[in-house]
Amino acid sequence: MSEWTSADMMNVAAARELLDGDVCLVGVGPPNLAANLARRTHAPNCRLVYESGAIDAKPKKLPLSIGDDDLAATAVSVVSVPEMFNFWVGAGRIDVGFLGAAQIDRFGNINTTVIGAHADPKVRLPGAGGAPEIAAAAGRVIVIVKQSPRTFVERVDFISSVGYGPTGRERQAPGAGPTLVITDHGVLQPDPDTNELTMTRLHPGVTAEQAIAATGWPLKVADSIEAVPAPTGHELATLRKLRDREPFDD
Amino acid sequence: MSEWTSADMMNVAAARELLDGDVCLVGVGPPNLAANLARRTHAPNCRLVYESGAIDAKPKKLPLSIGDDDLAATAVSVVSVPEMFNFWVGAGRIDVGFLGAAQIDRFGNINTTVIGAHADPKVRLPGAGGAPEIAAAAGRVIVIVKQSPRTFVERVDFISSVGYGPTGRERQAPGAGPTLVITDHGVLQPDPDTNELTMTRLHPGVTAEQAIAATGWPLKVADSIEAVPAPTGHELATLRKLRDREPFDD
Amino acid sequence: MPLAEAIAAHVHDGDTVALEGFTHLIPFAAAHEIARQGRRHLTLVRMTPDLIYDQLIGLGCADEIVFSYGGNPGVGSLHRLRDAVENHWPHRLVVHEHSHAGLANAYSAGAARLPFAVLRGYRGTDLEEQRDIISRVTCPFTGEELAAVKAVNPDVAVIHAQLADRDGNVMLWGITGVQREAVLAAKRAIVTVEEVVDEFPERTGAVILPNWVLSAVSVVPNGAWPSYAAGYSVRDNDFYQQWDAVSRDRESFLAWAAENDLKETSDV
Amino acid sequence: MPLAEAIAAHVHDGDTVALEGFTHLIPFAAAHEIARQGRRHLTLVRMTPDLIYDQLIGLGCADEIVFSYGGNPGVGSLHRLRDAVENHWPHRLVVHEHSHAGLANAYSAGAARLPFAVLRGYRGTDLEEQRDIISRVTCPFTGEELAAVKAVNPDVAVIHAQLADRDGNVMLWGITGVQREAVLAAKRAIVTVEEVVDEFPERTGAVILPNWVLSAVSVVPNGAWPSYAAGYSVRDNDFYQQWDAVSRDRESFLAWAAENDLKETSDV
Repeated sequence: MSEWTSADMMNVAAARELLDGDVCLVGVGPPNLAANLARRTHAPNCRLVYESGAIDAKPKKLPLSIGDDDLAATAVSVVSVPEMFNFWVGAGRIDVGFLGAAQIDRFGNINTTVIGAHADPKVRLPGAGGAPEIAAAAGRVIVIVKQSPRTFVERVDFISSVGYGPTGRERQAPGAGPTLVITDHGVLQPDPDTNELTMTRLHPGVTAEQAIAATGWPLKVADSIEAVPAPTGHELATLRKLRDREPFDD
Repeated sequence: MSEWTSADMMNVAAARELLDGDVCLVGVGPPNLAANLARRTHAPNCRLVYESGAIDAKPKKLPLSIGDDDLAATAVSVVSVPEMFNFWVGAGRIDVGFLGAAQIDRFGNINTTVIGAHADPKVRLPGAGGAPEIAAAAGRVIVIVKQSPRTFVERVDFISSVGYGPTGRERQAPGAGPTLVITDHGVLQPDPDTNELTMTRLHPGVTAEQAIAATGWPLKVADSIEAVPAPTGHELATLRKLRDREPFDD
Repeated sequence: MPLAEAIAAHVHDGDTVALEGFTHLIPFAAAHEIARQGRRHLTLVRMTPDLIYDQLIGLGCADEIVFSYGGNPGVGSLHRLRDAVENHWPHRLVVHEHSHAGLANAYSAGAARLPFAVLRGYRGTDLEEQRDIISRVTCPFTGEELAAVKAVNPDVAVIHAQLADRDGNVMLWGITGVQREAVLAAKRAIVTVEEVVDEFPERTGAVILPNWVLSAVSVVPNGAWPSYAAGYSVRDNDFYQQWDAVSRDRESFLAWAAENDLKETSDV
Repeated sequence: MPLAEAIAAHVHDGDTVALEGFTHLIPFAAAHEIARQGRRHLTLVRMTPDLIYDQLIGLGCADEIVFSYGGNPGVGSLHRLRDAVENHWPHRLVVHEHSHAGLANAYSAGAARLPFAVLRGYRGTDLEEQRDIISRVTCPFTGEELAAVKAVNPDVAVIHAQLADRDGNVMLWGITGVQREAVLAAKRAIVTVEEVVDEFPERTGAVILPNWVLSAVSVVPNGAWPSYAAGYSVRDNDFYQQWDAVSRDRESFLAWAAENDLKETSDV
């Protein structure tokens, strides 16, 4: 068996959530890795859509960015950015949106904009990009983010992309919202009644206590916690091949 | 000298109004003939735009319709119909719009929709097509229409495309409106003060009395009426070649 | 999928149907199949009704029409459309009427699943009196008043294209009109194509529609006859000219329909 | 037209400038020429500021920025952008911030000369607090409330493309982002191209911009370095990685600027 890190486990767990045939909006970073891993393992017919305009792209190796030539060259169709957001994302044609976060609160609201005040921030983060509309309109949203008290906060400084709203009750959007938050510790899911993110699965070797310690609010843990299977050899080999940007033959 | 009809004179007079370099929105019928005649005579660099999406088309022979293959094949760019109307017509990128009319009133308002009530018309005409927005947004509008009391009416049954409004004072649009109405009798222009269409030019052999008799309102005739020069041999030969759909060599 | 199956599966009585193709790639074969199957009470949406809707209206398939220019392009009137509106033959036809800019934007709004679109248009025209489909909105930044059109979301869109690939993706080029917007605005979409290829050629200005936004793709060579299909056939202008005479008279129209196996479906 | 002349003629101090290219075909050479000519007090508009605006901001060219995602894609932060916003170095930078959907629609509205655009977006986010650029409108047909964004109409748009023809028409392909909308939204437009050809090749997905919507076309091979130019060059990823270190520190940034003949223009 190969060795693996908690980041590997996070990416593998995220990849597993993509179903074969899903239309998946892929962003930069871990989402890019997870979506391509899914396509190269159990979900060969998932359709990768990049907000740069590439629809059903079949990259031969992991794209460096959403502007990679490989995306346009292998896509079924390449559309303009306005068309992507109006006719594809906004129109609800995305089954799954993968998002990252700099901060996330207990109701799945995401901050990627600023720490501090917007007009005069302590830390200027990259900004929202395509996330607000993906968060609103995708059939389901999967957040991939490492768990730490600095990231998992009681209240985000700025809502860049809405989860279930400040008290969990304000979501007004066509999609189901952040149905899964996949971390390096395990998986959180919104409570069916309150929408509060609750730890429902733990990665191998991670305890509930560790997850609680990595969370900036009093984390609820499900009564029956699921154990996440460790990455398989095939998953790890594929993940490494992607990370090394080796081309696949196809 | 060749013989020519009053319809020939109308088309030639319309063609002459197109300046070299003008961006011209071309519709079916006489506008198509006039615009192509201009391009084949004095305005070789005018840019023909068809609402079907062809920008700067250079048809080798007269297009049968705005869907002719030749238009797409010879255009600098072909855009979708929404883009044509939003980014080109609506945005004010058209210098000259040629329009036809089933009825036109003394303030240049055009009816191509119905005679009678809209819900239960006596005569159902084709409808507005691209004209309302061309009439509003083109830098100047040239109406080409044969003059008769049935067509030149005191009040149109339905305003499909606005000229200067019901009393000549209601126009709220970026373009200058119908600056010229070219008929088989001559040319009408809006009075600078009242916007009432006034006969300012007469085609060879046409008298002011004839024009007045062909108009359904008490037609004003300019104090100094201009005589329109007869079609030249070159204009007539080119017009016939277009009408016979003979290809030009270029 | 054979065209007859595609129409049977996806076009139902009472549906709102958009057969699009702006003067080029008009899906005539699919329209005839709709008539052949006797579909009724349709709301027909199309920027330029053309001969294709003149035929369906004359056959009694349509109760309502949404359009922006209803002529026989380069020839004259659509006599069946006129007979339906002016004389209610074969029955009454309810008219919802736009400008091209308005209907194009209504499709675009539909494709984006927005309830309306904003445009510079209609101001000063009597088309604005149709307040159920044309209204106004005020810009929240400048206070300027602009036209608004209600989105169009057909139950089914039908288009003709040049090519499909083996996966059922579709490519069309030349004048591509409003077909992409119509397909994306519709709940279901049927495409007839000239042929199937292993790989799409490079084509500037081509529109590609991914298979997963399409319900059925049928190979129907010449499916746009008598209109154009760039790269395959030009308009059969004689047919367009002759249609004027054929359609002018109810009896000659019905004789044409019988010859072409198209039944008159109105019960009025 | 030589690039230096094009910039001198069309980019002025105080202008609102949009250098577009969504991760691909980023007009770096044109940006450097703007810096070289010492332009100041610019309002920079761009969906993804990327290294190109990190450089202009660090050099003090910009007073304001309009954007939707400001990271070094695949690498991390834009340190000059952060230093300007967090520490006002070299001077204060006013931020106007959209989502991608919002800014893309703001350009589209600008290209249509509409004062605003409607979209499904922003609902529930704090971005909505910027009421001067993000507001709401109510659908006149359904009563639904939707987001509205103020149109963006730059004084000048600058893009890089693959080809121009001898008439000065421009062709770009691959990921074409929001370049067409940015050019059509702007009062003036400058294009740098890889090369000039007699005739454009067939290219699926290509955008063609007619010469009469462009103010200047300059031949600048490799004008998008270190970003991608599909068919010509791939991203110089080493540069993107190294930029993180170069830009992290004011002195190393100024040293890089001096080496590249780019003057710091701030007087603060």
